[in-house]
Formats: sequence, structure tokens, C-alpha cells
Amino acid sequence: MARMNMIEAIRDAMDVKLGQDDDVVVFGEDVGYFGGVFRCTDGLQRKYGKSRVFDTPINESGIVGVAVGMGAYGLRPIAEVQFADYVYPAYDQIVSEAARLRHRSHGQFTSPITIRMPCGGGIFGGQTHSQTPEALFTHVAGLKTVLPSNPYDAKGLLIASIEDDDPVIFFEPKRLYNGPFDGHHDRPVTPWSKHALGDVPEGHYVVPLGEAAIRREGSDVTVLAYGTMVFVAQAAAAETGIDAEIIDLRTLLPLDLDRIEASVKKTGRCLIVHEATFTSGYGAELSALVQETCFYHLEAPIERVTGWDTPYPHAQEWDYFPGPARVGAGLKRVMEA
Amino acid sequence: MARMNMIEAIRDAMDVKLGQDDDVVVFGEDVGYFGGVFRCTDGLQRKYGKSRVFDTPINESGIVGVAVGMGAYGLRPIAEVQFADYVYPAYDQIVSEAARLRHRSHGQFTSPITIRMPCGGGIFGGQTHSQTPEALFTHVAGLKTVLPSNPYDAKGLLIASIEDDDPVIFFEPKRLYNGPFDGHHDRPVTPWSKHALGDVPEGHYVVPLGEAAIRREGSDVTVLAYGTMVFVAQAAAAETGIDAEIIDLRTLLPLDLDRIEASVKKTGRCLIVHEATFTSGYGAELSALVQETCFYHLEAPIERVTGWDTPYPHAQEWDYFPGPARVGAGLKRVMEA
Amino acid sequence: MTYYKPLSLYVPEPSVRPGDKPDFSKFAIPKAGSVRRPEIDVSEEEIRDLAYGIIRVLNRDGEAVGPWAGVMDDETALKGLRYMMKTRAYDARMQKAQRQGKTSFYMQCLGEEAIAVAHQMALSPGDMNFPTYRQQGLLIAREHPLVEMMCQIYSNSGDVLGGRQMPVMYSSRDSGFFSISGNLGTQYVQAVGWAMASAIKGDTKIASAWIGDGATASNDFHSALLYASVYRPPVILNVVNNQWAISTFQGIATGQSVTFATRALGYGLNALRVDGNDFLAVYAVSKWAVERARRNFGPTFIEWVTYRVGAHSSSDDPSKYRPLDESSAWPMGDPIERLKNHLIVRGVWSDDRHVQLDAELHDEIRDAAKEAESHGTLGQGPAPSAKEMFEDVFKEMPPHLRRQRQQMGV
Amino acid sequence: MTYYKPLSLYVPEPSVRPGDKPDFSKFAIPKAGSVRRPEIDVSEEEIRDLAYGIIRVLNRDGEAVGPWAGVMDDETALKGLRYMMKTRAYDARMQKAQRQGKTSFYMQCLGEEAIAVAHQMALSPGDMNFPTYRQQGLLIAREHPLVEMMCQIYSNSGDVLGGRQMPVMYSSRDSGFFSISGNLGTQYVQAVGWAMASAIKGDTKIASAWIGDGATASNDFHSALLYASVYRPPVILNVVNNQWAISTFQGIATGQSVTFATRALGYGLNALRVDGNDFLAVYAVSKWAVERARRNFGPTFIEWVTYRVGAHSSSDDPSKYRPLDESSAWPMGDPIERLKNHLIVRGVWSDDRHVQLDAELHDEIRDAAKEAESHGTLGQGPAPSAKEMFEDVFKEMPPHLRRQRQQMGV
Ligand SMILES: Cc1ncc(C[n+]2csc(CCOP(=O)(O)OP(=O)(O)O)c2C)c(N)n1
Ligand SMILES: Cc1ncc(C[n+]2csc(CCOP(=O)(O)OP(=O)(O)O)c2C)c(N)n1
Ligand SMILES: [Mg+2]
Ligand SMILES: [Mg+2]
Repeated sequence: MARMNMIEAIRDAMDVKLGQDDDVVVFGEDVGYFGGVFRCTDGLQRKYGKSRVFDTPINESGIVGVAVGMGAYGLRPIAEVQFADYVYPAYDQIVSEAARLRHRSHGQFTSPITIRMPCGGGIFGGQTHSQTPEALFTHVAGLKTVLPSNPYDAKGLLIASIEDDDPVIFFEPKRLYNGPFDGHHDRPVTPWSKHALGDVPEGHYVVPLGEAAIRREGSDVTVLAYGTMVFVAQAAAAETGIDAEIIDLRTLLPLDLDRIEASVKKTGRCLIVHEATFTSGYGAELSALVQETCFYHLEAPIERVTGWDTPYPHAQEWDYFPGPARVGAGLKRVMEA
Repeated sequence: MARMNMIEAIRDAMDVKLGQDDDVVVFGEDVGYFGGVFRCTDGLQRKYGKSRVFDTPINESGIVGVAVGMGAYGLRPIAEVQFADYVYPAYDQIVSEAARLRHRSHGQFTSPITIRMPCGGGIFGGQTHSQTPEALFTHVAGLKTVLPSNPYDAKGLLIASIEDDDPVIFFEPKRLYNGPFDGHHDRPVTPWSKHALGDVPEGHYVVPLGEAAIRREGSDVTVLAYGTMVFVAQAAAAETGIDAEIIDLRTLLPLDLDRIEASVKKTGRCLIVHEATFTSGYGAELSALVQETCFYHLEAPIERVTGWDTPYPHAQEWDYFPGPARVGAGLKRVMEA
Repeated sequence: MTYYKPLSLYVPEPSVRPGDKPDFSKFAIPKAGSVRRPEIDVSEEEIRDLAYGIIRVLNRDGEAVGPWAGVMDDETALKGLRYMMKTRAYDARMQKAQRQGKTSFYMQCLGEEAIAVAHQMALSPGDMNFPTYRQQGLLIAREHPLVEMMCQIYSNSGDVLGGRQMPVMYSSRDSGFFSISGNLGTQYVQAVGWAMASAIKGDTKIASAWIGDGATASNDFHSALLYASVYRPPVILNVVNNQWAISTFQGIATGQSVTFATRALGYGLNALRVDGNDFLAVYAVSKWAVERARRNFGPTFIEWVTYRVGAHSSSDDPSKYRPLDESSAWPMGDPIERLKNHLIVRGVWSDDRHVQLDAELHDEIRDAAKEAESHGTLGQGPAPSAKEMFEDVFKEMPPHLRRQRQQMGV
Repeated sequence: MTYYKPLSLYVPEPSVRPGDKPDFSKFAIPKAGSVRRPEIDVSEEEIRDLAYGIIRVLNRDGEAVGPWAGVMDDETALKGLRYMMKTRAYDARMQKAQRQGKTSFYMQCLGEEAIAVAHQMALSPGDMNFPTYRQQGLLIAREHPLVEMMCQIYSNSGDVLGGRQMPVMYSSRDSGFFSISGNLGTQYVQAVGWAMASAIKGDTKIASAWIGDGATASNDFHSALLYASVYRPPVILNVVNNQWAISTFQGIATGQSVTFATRALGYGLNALRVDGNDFLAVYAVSKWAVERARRNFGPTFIEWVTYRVGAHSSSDDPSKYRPLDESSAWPMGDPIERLKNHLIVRGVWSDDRHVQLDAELHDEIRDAAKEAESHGTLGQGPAPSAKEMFEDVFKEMPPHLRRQRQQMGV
């Protein structure tokens, strides 16, 4: 067991798999010699050589395109997109190709690829270094979508993603790289070394895809969250004194609907939080599913607290970010309804 | 007033605007001399010349990219993407550029562009000629999304879209080009010439963006539909004898939430139908909104009847398509719940 | 102040349209045998001129001439003729089946048979093609079962793709034929990735990528050339320049560049331009590129010059945008006729044997079609199950798909 | 059976890394004045060699020599010097402000000042640049208000972009400076579209597109060259090759091509390659390309060869991936020093006047910064309102955004 921050945990996951499996390769912009702008691949090229860990041109569709070809050959590529905001040029290769290859070839060719990308705001990155476009992937048949909230999960889920035989979109909330940021941007963040979820086992382990975790048990209201919002929700619960049951989804697709259903049937109320824009966000799907499965148990409308339907602004980033105050207000609304 | 099918109505809208406004230009793959694979631009190059109506290379991001540049200059480009399934290479130019340009430049530069694309299945087009990816656009701040169901609306909405000073994604349900197809693929389709909505005024008129239309008044249940599904829902209502109020959304964003709210508060029940895949489809947003605004009026869970979470298959396209039988069953479930 | 005239937009246009006389007078065709044959380890710098020329082997008299001649023995040539004729007969049958309503859609490769057939014959088992929808010749030259191909066209119970894909979107891992995507261009960069994987693993297999003239405009074309240029994997980058992209003439894709081959020069890639209707040239150049890739000298970019004789697809009517008789004016002739004449000149073939072979192949195709139809045609007879839709979305079906399948009742 | 050795993957790498001695010995620099100056209506075919050379005007002795010399008068040259020095002083101040926590982020153009400044001086009012984040020189040479630029950096109440954009992502329609996108490459093809619009409308305005060496890999780079090749609009396609893309050396972007300029040849575009640290060369070539575009002879592609002396951005530490002293070994020198020396040789400048000007500019920048800071700095003092977030998403705020703004209470 070692104390790791999320960057180290992610790097360790790749290190473990590069060591275990010759078919694993890692590439992306600046990931080779330099080790990535967030240092997630630091040292891996030195350890595994240039033909397994390397830099690519600044062409995201090419990064994913060659990954699809490598996957069809039999490798297990891990591709890094430098920021989730830059995944759009690769969108066609992801949704038309990686996602559908197994289906359209009746299983002759598959895409066992993992596409990692830092996401989320909170670093004054403005509209091009802050997005979390998870809903654009959950809508696409054939993709799995993962979004961990802590080092332990990040390593276990990344290993599970690499070993998965289907394409996985792996989001890394960059504001959590160094600690469990709870939205109080005016306070220092506790480092992961002081948090239980910074305890990361050495070597191989997996956190299976499709299993949510309950971060806080409670009886008043169910909060569905993932990534940074897990800690924001915890802060909001603590600050409002509302006995929320906070579920960290971890994997958005496949979704652990059973756990969600059981919780909402218990609490009768549900608040959904995410950082992405409101309309057609993943919160909409969660809301619809909860309503469909728990209608007769709901005592109040399901609410969504999310980023606004605007580009992510620079100076006003904390106005955009759904922090503890807004989530707390949402909790109160759901409780008072 | 003339009888037009939807192709003629769409062409007429462009003809009217090309004639009225020198800043309007039309381009896309095969749209010039040939007039488009669906003939929507037939004759326009001959009438307005090569520098206002022209063919482009097969590069969708370039089509939208030059449209953004032209829009910034001051033109009103209408770009055709040959099938909605091929819009993904242009996704970055749409969501990162066209959608955010006004905001990021504080109104100095704008994107008054219209991106037309045929969508939807029913022509045995398999997974690459059948998709309706509306939800991938409604999630993006700064875009309007339009999806007409008939010639009258198609012309009026297209003129409104062209005149709109913001980027509009304009979907054309190709199965409706020739008539109000209701999902009974084994029966001949009535041509538009025999349908009231095939009556299309000559010259200029608009159907304002953001206003839904009630296609059938009813008291039992509200059905939210758009495009082909409007007629499928009408067939399903007729066949089940359920007194459904069928709302044709026409514009998905901005959404006419008032009209939806009023209807659901009246009926107490709601069924949402669309052709796109279920998870994170636009139906999820509609469901969440209806639940949020009408919670205390709902007598039964809101249901969604949609395409399955699979690629659009070729041979099984009528198993995928949410036809009258499935929509009818959905109506019954909502009524019996 | 200086006066400047108003600017104006240039929009390229073909020199002829329906009603005009076909005109290829500006289309320069070098003499057969006139282009040199470099060593396989040649640098890009040394052969830039080849991107502007056209490698040809068969002259007007049907003789094989010049440095690229002499590569093909009689047996191979006769086999090639057979595969080309079979491809054409197959196309004719399937095109007819589409007209008869037995399937929804079809795409011929009429006039372009030499390219896929000869290229496949230069590859080895284990190599992987990343084709477009117009390379059925690759499967036929690999002796892929005709009945299997036809079942795919019919989307019937024998379709190995379970009816999921549109007709002609074949996939056969065993026959070295990557699953065709309906989205143009995407496979081009995937081929580069596949070849990179082969190099990473220290394998000896190579990839061959295919794209049409129109689709060279796609982003993935650029990505492919770029990644091929950077990592130098064992890949052949083929462009089938058949002059048309649906209704759009090649000028909209080439722009001001004289040829497609020159595009590769900007990436420092070795580029060749070849008469795609000359079976011997296609085979010789393919062999050269294959050997180059397999010896780790890296990618070769090849523009195959040909003409799309038929309609774009069964949904298209070319008389709307080009002179009806343009294909007969095409100066490079018909690949089957040209190989046939050459073999007669060689003394190993005759008109009689040709007629006989043609009849034989038509019988073979007819029998195969009958067998395929016994498994159903689109919407008639045995069909793939609706279950097929839900399977292979993922390796294991997740709960939400299981629920949907149950809801559907299959 | 033939034996084939296992394949292996080639991955390009710079010849030196931290700890090594900088090495530009393989970097060939032609003599100043050695490249010819064609007429503006020259065809691509006639000047292909220019894509492999480097146009230079200033020789080692500070003299302007060769066919591209003699274009610039004293006044223009002195102005250019001033703008370059001002750009450098501005950068230094803003870089420091970032270190002091007055803003979140900054990007210098240290060593690359000549390119944007001289190019802007060759353009006319009404022309539109589509810049990247490293062309602040375009604004400064346009005498765009410094305070306004700084307020954008500080995201304060004076920021004309309302705090919405990251620092350095300027936008000024009036100064012919298109809104910068954080997404690399996207603006390149938009510039082509803008120029097409100018041609469609019979205007006389031209567009100038900007991109870095690394971002030439982007799809939009390809689209831009393609559309420029097809429609021949009045656009200048600039590549600023500063050798680095964050930590990635230019070899990952060039691949096997010798220069970036050659990439344009594949599209049949006229391409030039120029010493970007030679103010006179930049100005002369820009003038040439501007005249060409404005006379409807179409696009010109220009590779400006330079070196990124500073870090990629305030978030970057180049000592992690390249020798610390590599910039001082850069063989093309410093653009300001070179122009200064030339002007002294011309007899219109002196060391003293240089020192004096420098001091003057530093005062001007300091005063501007003080004024800008009176409108606040990031997170301190007056700031743009939260309302800004909801405005300009659309021209008119739709109901759902109004609801959200009300919910937020602004
Ligand atoms: C991304 C994308 N855009 C558009 C289309 C529609 N489309 C199908 S084939 C075709 C023309 C392709 O021409 P070319 O590449 O020359 O190949 P050919 O048909 O001549 O073999 C077009 C535009 C598509 N399939 N994919
Ligand atoms: C589409 C996209 N991918 C990745 C990035 C991240 N990124 C920002 S700058 C940069 C390097 C660009 O290098 P170059 O084009 O050479 O410009 P320079 O910084 O040298 O001026 C990268 C990779 C981005 N902004 N956009
Ligand atoms: Mg073609
Ligand atoms: Mg650079």
C-alpha cells in the first residue's frame, strides 16, 4: 500500500499494465520524453522504450484512428487526449469507428482501447481547458464511460478499462489530481496523502466497471455525483446538515442502476449534480432513469444542480462551477419540496 | 399557395433567401451542378451562379470551418452535410467554434450559419445513413436545434434558421421527404400533395424558432415527438384509441417548455418518443424537464419509447425503429400505470 | 491610393457536362515503359518526378514493355484475368439482384477491377487491407467464398455480419479484409495504426489502405499521411482515382495540385502514380511497394489512375452530371480487355478461351447466387434475427441492453 | 520462403536533450540574398524550390542584400523596431504580472517578434488576421490600445471580453484580429472561409491565417490548404515554425518532409520559406503575398523559420525537455538585435537611441499596466460581472438561460 495522488495512481496503473502485457502501448501529445503536461506518463518511456510510449502529432483524430487500427491488430492502446476539450476532432473516430467496430464486423474486429483525458474546471482554464463532455459519449452505443473521483478508484478503474475488450472513455477530473477538492476554492486542498482514498495498493487490482460506491450513507435524500462533485456534495451535506446518501457513480456507462434505485427507494428524494452544462447533460439521463424506476417512491421532484448552459468562463469560473453553496441550496430545495 | 413535398419546400426556402439576400450562400458535397443527392438544391446553382451555390470537397470540418469564416465576414452560409451520420468530422468546428464564437468574442464575431442535414432511418441505410444525433447538439451551449416534420414547417423554420443570427443545426427527417410516413413501412405512404401540411405558401414566411405545435389535441396523455415520430404517434393514438395530445416540438432548442408544461399539467401523463438511441437521448432531457415542472401533476411515470441503444441495423431496421406498435404499447403502459 | 479590382471566387468545373462531347485531350498519358523503376530503398527526394508521371507496362499493341515489365508469369496473369472477369460477373449479378428488389443497395467496381485484384495478388496471407466499398476484387482475388459475399448483400440468414451492415460493407478478418465503414476515409489512418502495431510487435505483416479520389479530402487522409510520415510503418497508401466522387469531378478534390500522388510529397512520402487499368503495372508496382514495406523501408503512396464506368451506386444516375458516353472515351481502356489482348499476344490465351471462361464464370456466379438466395434475400425468406441488433454492441451485454432486448421480446 | 526480418517502429527524436550540447549543425541556412524574387503571378510549378530554401535579406554584417532587399524605407524600419521592442517589453511585464498572481496564465512570443510585427505592417486596414496565441505583435503593430490588451490579461472590469476568455485570447474586430480559440488549428480554415467571402462579395480585403509548427498536424490545417487550393481565395497561410510544440520537437510534426513549406506543394499552392528573425525578409515577403492575394492571384503559403526562446507558457518548464541554452545557440539570432544592427549600418540608428527607446517603452508599458490594474486584476478589485456568463451565448437570451440567470440571482 502506498500513498499516491491521482496522477501517481493513474501512472501506476499504466506502469502495471505496460509491465504485464506487451500489447499495451501508450501515446499522445507530449506523453513520451516529457511525460505529459500533467505528468501522468512521467518515466514510462524511459522504462518501456520509445516504441511502447511515444509522442504523437497534434492531431487527435489521428491519435484515436491509429489506436483503432492497433486495437484491430490486437494491441491494447492507451491514448491520451491532452484535455477533454480537445477530443472533438477525434469524435468521429470514437463514435463512428471505435464504438461500432465490434458490432459492424460481428466481432471479427474489436477496439480494446482506452482514451484518457483530463476534464473539469477549477484551474482557470477558460472554455478550452475546463469541459466535461461525458454526455456526448454516454449517448453513443458501444462506448463505456468512466469518471473516477480518487486515486484508489482511478488506478483500479483504469486497469479495468485497459483490460476491457471494448473502448473506454476515461475522464480524469484534473482538479482532483492533487487532492479531494470540495469546491471551496478559497481554502487550501488537503493532499491525497492525508485522505484514505489516497491509499493505493501496489501492483494489480481492479475496480470493476459498472459498480457505483456509496461515499456517505444517509436517509434523507440520494445524491448522484461523480468526479469532483462527489466531494462538493459531501461538503454540501456537511454544511447543510442534511443526511444525504451520496453515491459516486464511478462508471457512467454501464450504470449501476440497481444501487441507485435501492437508494432512492429508501430516501424518496434525489439530487443529481454534475459540472457539465445542464441541458442534455448526463443528469438528464439519470433523472429520467430515477423517475422511471422510482416514480412511486418519490416524495419530491428530482433536481439537477449543474454547470450553466454557457461556455465555461475564465474570470467567473466559480460562478459557473456548481459549488457547495449551490449544491447545498439544491439539497434544501429537494428536502423542502 | 403551392403543394410541395418536403424537398421542394426546403429548396424553396433557400431559393427565397438566395433571392432576397446577397449574403446567403449554399454549399456542400454534390449540391452544386447536380443539386444534392436528395435534390434539395436542384437548380439553385443555375439560378444564382457558381459563387453562391457550389460543390465542396468531401471534408465536413472544412465545410463548417469555411462557413464559420464566412459568417464572421458577414455572410449567411447554408451548409449541407450529406447525411447527419457524417457530421462528426465537423463536430469540433460546430461545438468549439460556431457555438462559442459570439460568446468568446463578446459579440464582435458571430456565426449566423445554418447546417442542414438529412437524418433518420427507414431507407435501409444501415448504421451510416440513419442516425438522428440531435442530443449531441442540444447539450452544446450556443447552438439552436431544429427538426421539422412537414413541408410547411420545413420551409418556415428553414427561413427562420437562415435569418437567425446564431448557428442552427437543421435536421431533415429524410423518411418524410416524400410524405407523412407513419411507421407502417409495409403500406404505401400518402404523398405530401394529399396532406394539408403540404400546402406551402409562396415567398417569404417564417415559423418562429422555439414554438411547438399541437398536432392532435387530447386529454389522456401528452406525447412529445418531433420529425417522423409525430406521424408514428398519430398512428399509435388512432390505433389504440387513446386520446393523446401530440406535441410536435419542431425546435428542440430553444424548447417551448411552456406549451409542454401546460399540456402535461392538463393530461397528467407523458410519453416521449424519438428515433435516436435511448441513453442520453433528447428524451432524457424532456423527461427530466417534465418531471421538474409537472411533478405534482404526474399520475404515472413518464415513459420514453426510442431507438434501442445499438447501432442502426440494416436488415432489422424496422425492429430498431420505434414504430406504431411500440409507441402504442408505450401509450398503453402510461395509461395503465 | 492604389486601385484594386474586386476579387472573385474561383470554382473549378469539369470541361464537359451532359450534352457535351467527352474530352480527355488535356489528360496527358506517358508512353508505356517510359517511367523508371527505382530500388525499393529509394528516398522520396530521388523520385519526386514519379508523382507527376504514370507508370504503364502494357502498350497499345498489348506488349509488356519497360522497366516494370517482366514481373508477372503466365500463371499469375491468367489467374488475374479470371479474378477480374469473376469480379465483373459478380457485380453484374448483384446489380441485377438489387434491381429485382433482392437487396436495398449495390455498388459496382466496373472498369476498376485490375487495381484490387492485382494488388491482392501481390500481398501475402496475414497482411490486412483497409478497403473502401469499391474493392470487392480484393475478396475475389483471395478466393473468398462467393456465397458468403452474396449472403452479405442479401442480408439473409447466411450473412456473417448478421444483417447489421448495408450491402457491400463486407468484413473478413480471415481474408485480410478490414470491416468497411460507411464513413469515408476513417479506415485510412486505421491502416497506419495497424501497420504501426505490426512494427511495434516485430511482426512481418503489412497493411494496405484504400481510399477514393473524393475521400482524399477527408481529415483521416491527412492524419494517415502524417502518421505514416512520422513513424514510417509498413503500410501502402492507395488512392483509387476514378475521376468522380458521386457527381463531383476530381478537380474539387485535387484543387490546384496536378495529381493526387503529389499530395504525399508534402509529407516526404514516396509516391508513385500508376495506370490502374494496366493489370501488369498494378501488379509490378504493388509488388515493389509490398517488398519495400516488408523490408522496413516504410510507406509507399500510390495513386491508381482509372475511371468509374458505372454509376456511383444503385441510387445514382450519372447521366445527370456527366456525358453518358464519357466512359467509352476514357483513354486508358478497359482493364480486362487490355490483359486479354496481352495474353493473346503472349500466346497463352485466345478469344475462344475467353468466351468460354466468361460463360464458366457466369455459371459459377449463378450457382452461387442460387445457393445464397436459398438463405433468403432482403425481406424475403430466412433472415437474421432481431437479437443480432443487441449482440456485439459490447463483448458482454450490459444490464441496460439486456433490459431493452427483453422489452423487445427477443 | 523468403525470410523477412522483424519490422520495427521508427520514432523521431531530437538530436539533443537536457544535458546535451545544443546542436544546429544539420540546420542548413542559405546565404542572405541568395533566393530569387519571382513575380506575384508566378505559378506554383515555377517556384517549388523556394519551399526548400530560406529567403533572407539581412546578412551577417547587417546589410540588406539580394532581390528581396530595398522594399523597406527608414521610417517603416524604425517603426518596426519600436513595435518589436514594445512587444518584448509588454511580454516581460505581463509574464511578471502572471508570476505575481495578477493573472492565471501568460504566453510570450520572445524571439518571434519580427514575424507578427512586420506582417501586420504589410497588411491594410480591413484585412483580417486569424491568429494563434503567439501573435500579440499583430495588435501592437496595429497600435491597439495596450491598456485594453492588459485588461484582457487581468480579466478585470475593463476586459472587453468580459472575463470570459483566458488571458492572451484577445479578439478585436476593429484591429483586424479574429477571436483566438484555445483549440489549435480551427482558425486556419476559418480564415480561408473569410477570404472566400471577400471574393464572393467582390471585396478587396484579404485574410491572413496563423498556425504553429505543431498545429500543422491538425485536421483544420489540411482543410485550410485544401479549400484554399480549390477556391483560390485571397488568403495568406502562415506557419510559424518555432521548432517546438510544448515539449515536442518539430520532427513529430514534419515527419519525413524536409520543411513545412513543402506540405503546401502537395496542394499545388505557392509556398515560400523565410527567415522569421529577419525583419526585412518578413516584411518583403509579406508585401509580396499581400499584393498577390489582393490582385486575385490566390493564396500564398509561408513558413516562417524561427525559435521559441521562452517557455511554451507560464505553465511550462522547457528545461525538462531541451538544453537550457539551446535558444542562445539558435543560428538565426535575435530579430530585434538584427534589425537594430542593420539600422545602425544604415546610419539611422545608434546604441544610445536604442537604450533610450527601450527605457521609453518600458515607461509606457509600466504606465499602461498601472492604468489597467486600476480596473482590477484576476480575483482582486473590480471584476467583470457574473451576468457576462449568460450574455452572448445567443443574440437574444432564450427562456432556459433567463431561468438559469435568475436562479443564479444575477
Ligand atoms: C464522411 C462522409 N462524407 C460523405 C459521405 C457520402 N459519400 C459516400 S461515397 C461519396 C463519394 C466518394 O467518392 P470517392 O472517394 O472518389 O470514391 P468512389 O465512390 O469514386 O469510389 C460520398 C460523398 C460519406 N460516406 N462519408
Ligand atoms: C486541438 C488541440 N490539441 C491540443 C492542444 C494543447 N496545446 C496547446 S498549445 C500546444 C502546442 C502547439 O505548438 P505549436 O503549434 O508549434 O505552437 P507554438 O506553441 O509553438 O507557438 C498544444 C499541444 C490544443 N490547444 N488544441
Ligand atoms: Mg472516385
Ligand atoms: Mg511551435
